[in-house]
Amino acid sequence: MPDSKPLKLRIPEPGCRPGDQPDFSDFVIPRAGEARRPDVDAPAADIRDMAFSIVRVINKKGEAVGPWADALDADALRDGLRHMMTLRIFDERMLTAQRQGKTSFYMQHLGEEAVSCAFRMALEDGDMNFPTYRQAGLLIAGDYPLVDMMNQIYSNSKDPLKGRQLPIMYSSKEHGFFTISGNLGTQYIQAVGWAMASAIAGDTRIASAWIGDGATAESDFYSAMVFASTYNAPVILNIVNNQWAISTFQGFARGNAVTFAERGHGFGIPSLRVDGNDYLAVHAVAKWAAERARSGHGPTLIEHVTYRAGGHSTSDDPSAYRAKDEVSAWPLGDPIDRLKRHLIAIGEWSEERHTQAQAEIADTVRKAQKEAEKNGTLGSGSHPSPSAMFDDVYAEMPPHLRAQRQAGGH
Amino acid sequence: MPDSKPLKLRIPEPGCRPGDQPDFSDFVIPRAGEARRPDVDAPAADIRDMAFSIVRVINKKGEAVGPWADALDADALRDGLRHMMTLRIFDERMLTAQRQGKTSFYMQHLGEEAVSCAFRMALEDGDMNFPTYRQAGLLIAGDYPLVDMMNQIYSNSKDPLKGRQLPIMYSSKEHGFFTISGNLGTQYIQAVGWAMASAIAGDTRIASAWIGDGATAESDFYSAMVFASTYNAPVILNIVNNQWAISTFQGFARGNAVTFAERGHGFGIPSLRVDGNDYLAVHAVAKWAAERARSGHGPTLIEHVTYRAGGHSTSDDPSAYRAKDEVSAWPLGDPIDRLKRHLIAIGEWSEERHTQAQAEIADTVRKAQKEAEKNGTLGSGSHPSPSAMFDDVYAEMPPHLRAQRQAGGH
Amino acid sequence: MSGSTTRMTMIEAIRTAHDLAMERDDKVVVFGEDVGYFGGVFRCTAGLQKKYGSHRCFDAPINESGIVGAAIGMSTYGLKPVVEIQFADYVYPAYDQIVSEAARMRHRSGGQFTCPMVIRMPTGGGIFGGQTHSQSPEALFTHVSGLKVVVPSSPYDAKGLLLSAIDDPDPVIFLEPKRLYNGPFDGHHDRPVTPWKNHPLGEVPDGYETIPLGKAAIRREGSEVTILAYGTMVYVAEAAAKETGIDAEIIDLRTLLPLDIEAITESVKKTGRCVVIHEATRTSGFGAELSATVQEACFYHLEAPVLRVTGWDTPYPHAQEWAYFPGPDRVGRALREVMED
Amino acid sequence: MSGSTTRMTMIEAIRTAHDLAMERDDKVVVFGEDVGYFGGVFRCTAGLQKKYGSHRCFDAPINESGIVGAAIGMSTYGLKPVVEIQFADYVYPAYDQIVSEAARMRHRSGGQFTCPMVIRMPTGGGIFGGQTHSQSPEALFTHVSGLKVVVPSSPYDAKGLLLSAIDDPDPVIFLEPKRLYNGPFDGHHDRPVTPWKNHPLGEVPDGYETIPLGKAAIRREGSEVTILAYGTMVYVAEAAAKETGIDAEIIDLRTLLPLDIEAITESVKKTGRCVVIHEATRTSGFGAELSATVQEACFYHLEAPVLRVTGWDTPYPHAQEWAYFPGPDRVGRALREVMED
Ligand SMILES: Cc1ncc(C[n+]2csc(CCOP(=O)(O)OP(=O)(O)O)c2C)c(N)n1
Ligand SMILES: Cc1ncc(C[n+]2csc(CCOP(=O)(O)OP(=O)(O)O)c2C)c(N)n1
Ligand SMILES: [Mg+2]
Ligand SMILES: [Mg+2]
Repeated sequence: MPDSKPLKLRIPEPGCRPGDQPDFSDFVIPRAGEARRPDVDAPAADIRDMAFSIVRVINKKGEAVGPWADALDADALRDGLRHMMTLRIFDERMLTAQRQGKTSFYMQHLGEEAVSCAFRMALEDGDMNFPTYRQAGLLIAGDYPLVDMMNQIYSNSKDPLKGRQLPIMYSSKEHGFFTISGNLGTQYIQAVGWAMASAIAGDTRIASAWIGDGATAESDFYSAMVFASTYNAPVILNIVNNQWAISTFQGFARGNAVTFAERGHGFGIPSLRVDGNDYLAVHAVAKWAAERARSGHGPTLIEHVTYRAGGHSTSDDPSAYRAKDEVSAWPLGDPIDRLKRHLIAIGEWSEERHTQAQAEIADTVRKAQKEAEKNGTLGSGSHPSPSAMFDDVYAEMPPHLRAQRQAGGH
Repeated sequence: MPDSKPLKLRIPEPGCRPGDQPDFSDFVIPRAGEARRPDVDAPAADIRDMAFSIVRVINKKGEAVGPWADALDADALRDGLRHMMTLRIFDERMLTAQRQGKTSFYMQHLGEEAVSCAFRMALEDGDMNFPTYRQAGLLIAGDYPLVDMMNQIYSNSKDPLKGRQLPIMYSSKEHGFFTISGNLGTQYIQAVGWAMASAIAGDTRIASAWIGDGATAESDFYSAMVFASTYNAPVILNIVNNQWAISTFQGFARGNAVTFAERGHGFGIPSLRVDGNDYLAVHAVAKWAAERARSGHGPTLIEHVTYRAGGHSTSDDPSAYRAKDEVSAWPLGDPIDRLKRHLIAIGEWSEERHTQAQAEIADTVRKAQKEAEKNGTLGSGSHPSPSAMFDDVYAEMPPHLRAQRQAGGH
Repeated sequence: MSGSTTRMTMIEAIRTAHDLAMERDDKVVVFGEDVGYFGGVFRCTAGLQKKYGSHRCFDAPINESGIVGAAIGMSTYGLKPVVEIQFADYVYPAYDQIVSEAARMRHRSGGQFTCPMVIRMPTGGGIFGGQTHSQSPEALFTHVSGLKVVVPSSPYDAKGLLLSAIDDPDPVIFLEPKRLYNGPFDGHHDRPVTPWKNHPLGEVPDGYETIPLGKAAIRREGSEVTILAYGTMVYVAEAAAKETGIDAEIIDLRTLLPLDIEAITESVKKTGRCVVIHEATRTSGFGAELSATVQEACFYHLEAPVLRVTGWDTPYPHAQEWAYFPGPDRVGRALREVMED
Repeated sequence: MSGSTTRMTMIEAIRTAHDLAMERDDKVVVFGEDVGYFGGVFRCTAGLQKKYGSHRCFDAPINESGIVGAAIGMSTYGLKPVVEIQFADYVYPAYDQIVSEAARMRHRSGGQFTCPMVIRMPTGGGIFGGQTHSQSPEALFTHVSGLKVVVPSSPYDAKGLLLSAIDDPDPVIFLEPKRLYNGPFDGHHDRPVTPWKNHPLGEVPDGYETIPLGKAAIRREGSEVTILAYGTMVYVAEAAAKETGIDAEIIDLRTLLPLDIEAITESVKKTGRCVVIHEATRTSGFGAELSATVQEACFYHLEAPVLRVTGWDTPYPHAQEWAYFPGPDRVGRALREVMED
């Protein structure tokens, strides 16, 4: 091909980097209330457009508008606000605890609180979530004790995971929260398998899978899509698109596609996007997807559009790779502010009540922390015994492990 | 959820099984000439419909019709016919050789000859194919010596792969034919990597990846789509949908999607389907995709719709899992018949010439076989030496391998 | 063996074990590539879909990590999946799910989530399958705590061990030496194979009789040297002992993880010599673990170094299959060598 | 060491090796998760994108098999990819591409297609990383013929070995003990770590100076016992020798595959005793291969069994990290034990 020009590799570039002015002007945001609400039995092909739109309910004035604005009464909304506020305060305290050497590591949810908190309220007890490390709202909204979360974070003597797991890698079967893996993506196909099992058993329980924008590139994401599509598994496939995967912007995982929800096309899986900073929208879409799954209509893919306002983890400093003002430029706002404004707009909340709630929650979290620290922290106090390391490798300890435990003097 | 009905697992079922009447009535086949021909720079979103249609050129009367009917003159068409006939006769003789114990294993192309033979003619020398085990037409149409193919199949003393590989797992760098892997799917992402390398190097050569309908379910297929999409790699992504993956019909890999080409949606990769039994259609679509890749428009996904008319391999007997008459009911006909009819229709061929060509080709293949058998077969005659097993594990043989070779007496 | 027995091949034994387990416990589900309607390319699951319905036995997309990942999810739900990987050579895509997930689930969740599941796969060479239908990847699993690894060598063992594996509360890798499916193979590829119906270990109890995991079997008592073997190599060991006339004690390990160290130690302390054999490549093969363990436990009883006879550190070749395969000659040479010392 | 040198950390040494290789050969390309703009979560590739452009050093989607698979394709094209797996714990999804493809490419294609590439990954524990930031998977690679496996233990070695790895015509697994990135660590976690700038092996030649693959280094000469170690454990061995006062010869293997059997044999024949140490789980760890090899080669020189001191057969725990880590105490105990015999 003498007349061909040399080929070139395309390397995706984010809108801005440190030093640049943040610019979200090519991020198309439909108005709240604009997205239609299809029937739960709508085939994937009929709702194709919804993978390119965003379901939004709370508008700029704080009103809940459109066909997805229905489900929750004022008590439920206040619960939701309390859950999100609890998660945010919990995060703050644990970040401090990590800095104080009380634990080795922490990951926060700043800006993403609505996603897991609202979602949890759309599920039934008995349903199973297969989360990543950034959905602790599923536990908090599900009334899992804060003390137990902290016990895990501190790897202390009351850690339900016996000191084995990295902080925040919670597990609670009882609360429908699958044991978090440090390996990205693995849980996604497991969720589909769990949902298949529920269908095989003739059960009514459904599964929810969780993954970040970056981790959608992992193969297990694909396995999950293939199996969910083929066996029509009763599972909700959630993608939390918080724009970043550590230092890598979402364009590397998304590639030439316009949205992550689009990935569902080509599997015949109904796929939609939701404003992840809009508690009402997340809840409504989750409810819809759960009803689909439970009534035999199979999987739904949901892209939660949100923004990771904090660092990736306590090991990360985002100022090295993203513009300082990107957080404030993010156009979907803050989930707590938005729900608060909505509650005030409908006359069910006030600045005073908010300040008071803030203080109460801070107190609750502080008390939980005190309680947890009685059981020790990673830095000091009591710990699970080394011998706990040898338990649960198998149901029954085989002779060679017993010998090793003895050799170790444990 | 007391009012929920028990969930059920959906297990896909093929249209027919042994004992059933084959029925392809819900297989929608557009008329030849019907599919439009987009510009090579058309964005994926603009040609979405083409993933649900089928590009077809040769109609029932043997005429070449529509916007994709242009490229080839009569000589090229006769070459194409000869390539396909050669492949079919080659297959027949090698199947017999396997039955005679001259080799351990064989895989044929019956009914799928057009796909690889036509495709090869749309590439340039220097382009690289990453094939599966069912694209020997790429070698035959690329004038790779039949004797070398047979030497490999026989694992004889002139086997270019030194007896190491399973029969038909050819490799020819010179002929743009990547070493076949026994592990399904692995080559797909490698093809994308090769294409990326060509782009990094500022080269003009492109890659073609090949995969079967069943193997699209493998994770490497997804990795390839993600990387091709993200880096806009100059690669043609071919899916050969021959309806079966050993005993498993294509519904298990495809799931709830309507076509395999659909998989390209959601990656922003232009995707289309082509009548894989129509030499002209395959050639035209391949040319179009190659031009796209070479002019910087990135990857194209092509689903070749065809039918595996034979058994999966010499280890397989399809009568155990598919209806006997499915082959004859297959509505897209036989690729050799169809091209022959077209050549006759345009006055460039005749039954007599066909019979004569048949005899000539059979003779050529027979002669090649005689030649190859001089070098031995797996069953008898000379073989690569056992010491060849120790070569090429590394560029330079490390001491431990040298010691092992000596211990083995080789 | 109590009660009635039937002569059968290893394939039939495996099928029967599935059948009994599925009948006994409707939590047992079976799936994999070509496993459902067709009954598997080696026919190990033939008839199960018909008998138990397509929700208990079904085909899967060709995606090994998906198969294992889905099975993990099912097992944490409470089912007992038994999945087939069509050839052991194709298990690598599932390696992450096995190692990072199935093997660690119980531990990392403090016992809340567990993976009672079996991953079956045909292993080993000797069928001219070339490098991708011949591998023996057992050492890649024995390095992974949390897994059990089982290799049966006969219809009798295959049935009893598979029943135990399905019943086990932890994930079990079940490696089936495909060269043994139809008869014991001693490495003399130029001689006809005895079918199982003429071999005592082809006699299989009809009922639900298990063989415990973690227990080796002594296939031949002997006084001069201990041979540690499993799968196909058990018969190669027998042939080598016979041909050399060396009075070898042959231990069929049956379970590689957890290993029956007691049986091994007892034998080596008695014989004072040990030869370890397997088909997999040598470096970091399971033979390394056996050799290391034996010399740690029996150092003062050893009269000769523990020798390994294994596949070479090369891919499994096609034409040179019999030069690769560690047959009775190579094993015999090692036996003579340790006897000289 | 000819010419000028600079004091640097292991991270800087790795970065410098990349830089020199990229400068020398424009076929060298570098990519992986967070490797491009940011320069890697451990900063090993910082500055390379800026210097060589985003087509030579770039970020990748989070898909390890994709990263390795694409690198394989690139290497068969003729480039020399150097890819980073963010933690060795995340290499398993790429295992199939490494084992079935990169390792076998040259052999199966009769030498037509080759995979000159390097797969780098931080390995080992000691940073409270829990089970998924602490693993040492080397034995899973040493079992695979066609691969080379390298573990540097200092800035000096890291630079020289990485240059050799990039220049090697075959695929190299390059395991970087992350606990050593900023200073040698001897397992005394309660004591401050010496930074590399105060350690002689932190002195690194500025030029393109390679260290050959396949050659071990003697870190301490001794007469009583040979310790075989690599990576972090080299410093643990030094501490244990010092604390027990036993005159150990410490061999830093540097390359595990191909192994420098000559250096090992020579030393063990001299000392008559051998202790093998590593951080990975014990069963089927690389220590098994070392132990088996030593007793095969030096049986008649051994006065005590070859002992292994390793991580336990459990996942790498978080809170119990120091009970898991085979520190100087455990190594010391083994040294005393072999000396008693
Ligand atoms: C298999 C695997 N590869 C790489 C990593 C390292 N890693 C941890 S988090 C992360 C980024 C994930 O980004 P995303 O999926 O977008 O989730 P987010 O952190 O934004 O919630 C990476 C690369 C890992 N944990 N597992
Ligand atoms: C990783 C892997 N898994 C399973 C197999 C076994 N296997 C070989 S061919 C085949 C069916 C492939 O079907 P398809 O992709 O449709 O290709 P076709 O044979 O129809 O051309 C299977 C399951 C394999 N070779 N590699
Ligand atoms: Mg993210
Ligand atoms: Mg097919």
